[in-house]
Amino acid sequence: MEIDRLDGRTPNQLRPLACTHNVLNRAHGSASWCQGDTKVLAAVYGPKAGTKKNENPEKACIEVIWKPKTGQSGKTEREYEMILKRTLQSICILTLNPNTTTSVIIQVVNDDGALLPCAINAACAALVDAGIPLKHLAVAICCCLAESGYVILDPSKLEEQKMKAFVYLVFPNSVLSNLPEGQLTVQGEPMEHGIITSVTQGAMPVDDYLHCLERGRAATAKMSAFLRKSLQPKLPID
Amino acid sequence: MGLPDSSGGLLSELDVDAFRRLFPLRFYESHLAKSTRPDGRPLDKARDTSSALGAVASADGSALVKIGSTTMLAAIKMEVMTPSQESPDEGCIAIEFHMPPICSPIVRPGRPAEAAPVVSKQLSDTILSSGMINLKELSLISGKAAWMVYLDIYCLDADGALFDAALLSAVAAFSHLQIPVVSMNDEGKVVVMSEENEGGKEPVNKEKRKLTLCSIPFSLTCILYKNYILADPTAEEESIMETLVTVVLDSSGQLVSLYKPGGSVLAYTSAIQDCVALTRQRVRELQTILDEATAGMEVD
Amino acid sequence: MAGATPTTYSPSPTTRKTKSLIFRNDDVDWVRTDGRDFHQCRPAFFKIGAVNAAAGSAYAEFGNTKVIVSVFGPRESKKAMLYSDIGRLNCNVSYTTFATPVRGQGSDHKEFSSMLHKALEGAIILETFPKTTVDVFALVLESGGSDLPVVISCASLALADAGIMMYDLVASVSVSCLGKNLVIDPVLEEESYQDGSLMLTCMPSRYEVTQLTITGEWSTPKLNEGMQICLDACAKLATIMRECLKGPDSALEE
Amino acid sequence: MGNDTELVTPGEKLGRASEFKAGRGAYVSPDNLTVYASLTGLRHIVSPPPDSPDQRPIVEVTGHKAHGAIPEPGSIVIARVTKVMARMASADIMCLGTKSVRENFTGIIRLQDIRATEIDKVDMHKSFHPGDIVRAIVLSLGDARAYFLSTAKNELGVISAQSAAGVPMVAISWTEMQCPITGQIEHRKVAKVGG
Repeated sequence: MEIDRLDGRTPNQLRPLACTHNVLNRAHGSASWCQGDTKVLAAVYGPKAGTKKNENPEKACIEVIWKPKTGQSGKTEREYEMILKRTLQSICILTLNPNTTTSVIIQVVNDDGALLPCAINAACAALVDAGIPLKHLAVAICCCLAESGYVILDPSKLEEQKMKAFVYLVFPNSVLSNLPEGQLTVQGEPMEHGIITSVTQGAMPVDDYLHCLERGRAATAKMSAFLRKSLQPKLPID
Repeated sequence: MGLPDSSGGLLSELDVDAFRRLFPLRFYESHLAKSTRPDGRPLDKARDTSSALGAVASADGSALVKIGSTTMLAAIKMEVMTPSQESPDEGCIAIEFHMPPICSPIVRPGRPAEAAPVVSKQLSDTILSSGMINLKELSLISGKAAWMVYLDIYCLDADGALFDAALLSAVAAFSHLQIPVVSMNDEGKVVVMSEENEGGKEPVNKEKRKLTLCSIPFSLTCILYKNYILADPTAEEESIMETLVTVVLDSSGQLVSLYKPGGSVLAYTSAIQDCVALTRQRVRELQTILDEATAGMEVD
Repeated sequence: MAGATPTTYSPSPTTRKTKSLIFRNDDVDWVRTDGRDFHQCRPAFFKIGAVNAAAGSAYAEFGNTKVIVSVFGPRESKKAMLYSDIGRLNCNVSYTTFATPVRGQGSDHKEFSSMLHKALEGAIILETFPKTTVDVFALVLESGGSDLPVVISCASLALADAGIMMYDLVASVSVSCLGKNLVIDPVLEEESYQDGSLMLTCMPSRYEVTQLTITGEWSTPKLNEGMQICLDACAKLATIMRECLKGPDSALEE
Repeated sequence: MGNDTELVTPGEKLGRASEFKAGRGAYVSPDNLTVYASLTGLRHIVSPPPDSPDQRPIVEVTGHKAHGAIPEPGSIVIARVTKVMARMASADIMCLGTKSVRENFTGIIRLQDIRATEIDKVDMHKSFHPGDIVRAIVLSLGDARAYFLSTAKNELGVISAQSAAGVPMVAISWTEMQCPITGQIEHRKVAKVGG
């Protein structure tokens, strides 16, 4: 049985993606990322040396500051900051700039569902724009589960509220490589199938979660192609 | 001879605890290779867990929970509120997780632990989305008065797996909760019935002294390190091998949360399934521990 | 769930019972709510080593008053501190939100923090840990009256458990003045009706007072009586504390 | 001399000052009359060294976990270098002697305290790198921020370091360490092992 989506999308269809980088002059790197009406701005400052607090002689340090659209930061923002920080730490090559701090500032412009995945995508694009050394990119997606176990991707705010559960997933982007295929698998699965981050809300059968994983992976392949394309240097005619 | 030795010779002079401090990963790897952990546990075994109900006399429900040396004290205080217009027949639950300076050398007064608000949020999300508590049971007088449940969880000793211990203490405190019998006084305020102020008033919640807890959530946190999975990590293990996965299952086997906030190790489907299987096993252990604690209370 | 929390109130009766109902000023024969004699303390229970994450710790339970104290250090002093040839003591006392009959904010208790500092400072041999700081953090789990004296005694046990060198243990007891009577180790209710209070902290085996706090109006003979009662009670309390340190929980090496 | 079965706690009398000298875990009261315990532990009496002019036996309190050790002048420490600047390096003290400390203490090694000889030729960046494990001696309590450390002895200096490739290097001379994988040689103030 199918569920009609309010905006007429098919279950697997993502909202239109838009990514612009270098949108801020004073930041070392920045990007804005839109998925439909959800829009997030990310700015990166750093790596800066000598901000004593969290410095580590062996690793670069990343700090994330989450600015909500309106009002004060609360527990939700603290949690998002922590998830984002740990997600970004896992894709950055931290050993290259020890004793430094890189700040990532997230400004929510508009929230129409899948906010955290959208922010992760924005932060990732901004890190590339700032030239921070990365192991690979991260691609984030939201899967929503209906009562019947039906999965829809990239929900709007209204869909998020109506559904019984949702899952935020972050995967590495698919790797373009000249190596034979076999080199890039881990435990029989391609590297890009490994989960960097998973956050869920609402109870669901375990099998439905595994189903979300499959659908999420399929969708992130498309998104990583988009991300790669949008990060390529623009031709002057653009 | 004049030339310095290789570093191996020098390090062998160190005490075990000094070596552990200086080269924590090498120390752990030598244990993991033997499928064991420094505290003697197999990789998939959780620490000894205990739960005692009714630890706080001034609260309406309370529990003291220990997982290894991680200790949590949870207490519930019931207050009265006017329900919102959108849901006139529902009460509310406010959950706060505290890390006072006594619990860990990294927490200082006036400089709260970074983890505390995150665990608070995680607990609220888990408890509210698990459907364990029907908020309608917290209604007193439709549209007029409902219970506001303040659940405060204090970490008294922090040694890893804070969320798991906090969730268990929260669940235990709810199972110990005894709702006070109240009545409406002349000023329209809800007050506790006692011998002195009864005054012939009818109690408004005679039958609702206990909450019905359905599908109780239980959790297990695991560390992913290389191909190893370590259940119920200590604080030291969490700080050395930083990829954590927390799985929450309810008593009927539904997945309430699968939480993996980043970390350098990627989780593949097989690892996820292993963590879920370990959690299934742990849910049964925790259910038994909780049942024993409640049974112990009924005997008294 | 809406972002803002609605205003709530506790259904427990907050209006105080009239004082005369419990303590009749001129009646010498009233009975304390827990049936104790005026000069009898609540049974004291101590346990050391309650918090593994700390260098030393202790738990104390006097009736419904329950506190935990953790000691950290000696460790590096905060960066902003000036150099010091002797060690520093840093104290903090806070309450849980459910410690009091009506849910509180669970905030720091600044006044108790500084009083705890003053009560302990004189008993610690600060010269043995130059430049570094010993942190003493207390959490009142449940407030049942005489909170500060219980915190102080418990803190001195935690310091002993941490192996911090001290001239002596520190024991503390308070008395409330209710009309003509002095009642020792008052519970919350008695404290709320007291006309005056006296808290004495001492090093029992050296018979030295480290802190004396008096509120309300006291005649000299009353004051002497109050101090003597406290000194006697402190000596007894110290015996219980020493037994705890020598008990099976003590951290003696094999 | 035996008598080590009696358990004492801080403030308990150990004996008269005229008969005993206060040892570890004990102190003499200000009036010079009584020896008291300052720690929990076993009362223990030891004979004074035969050449000591004071022939009173020493009473001490032993067996209790004393508080965590703190650095004092003359202690040998093991520290991890955190930052290398032109004139000094800062390091976290992680072990005192062969025992680990619960929480780190900050130390600094100044340029003039790295080597005993040819002090003017020492280059900070050719001596230490962030992340190196060094053995050092505490020179003094230092200033408000850090203990002053020295590596100006043969047996002091870097005892473990990682190469740029991320593997532990092997010492090949007093001033050089080599990466076993890449063969690259890096400069350090290397500590001599054994004796």
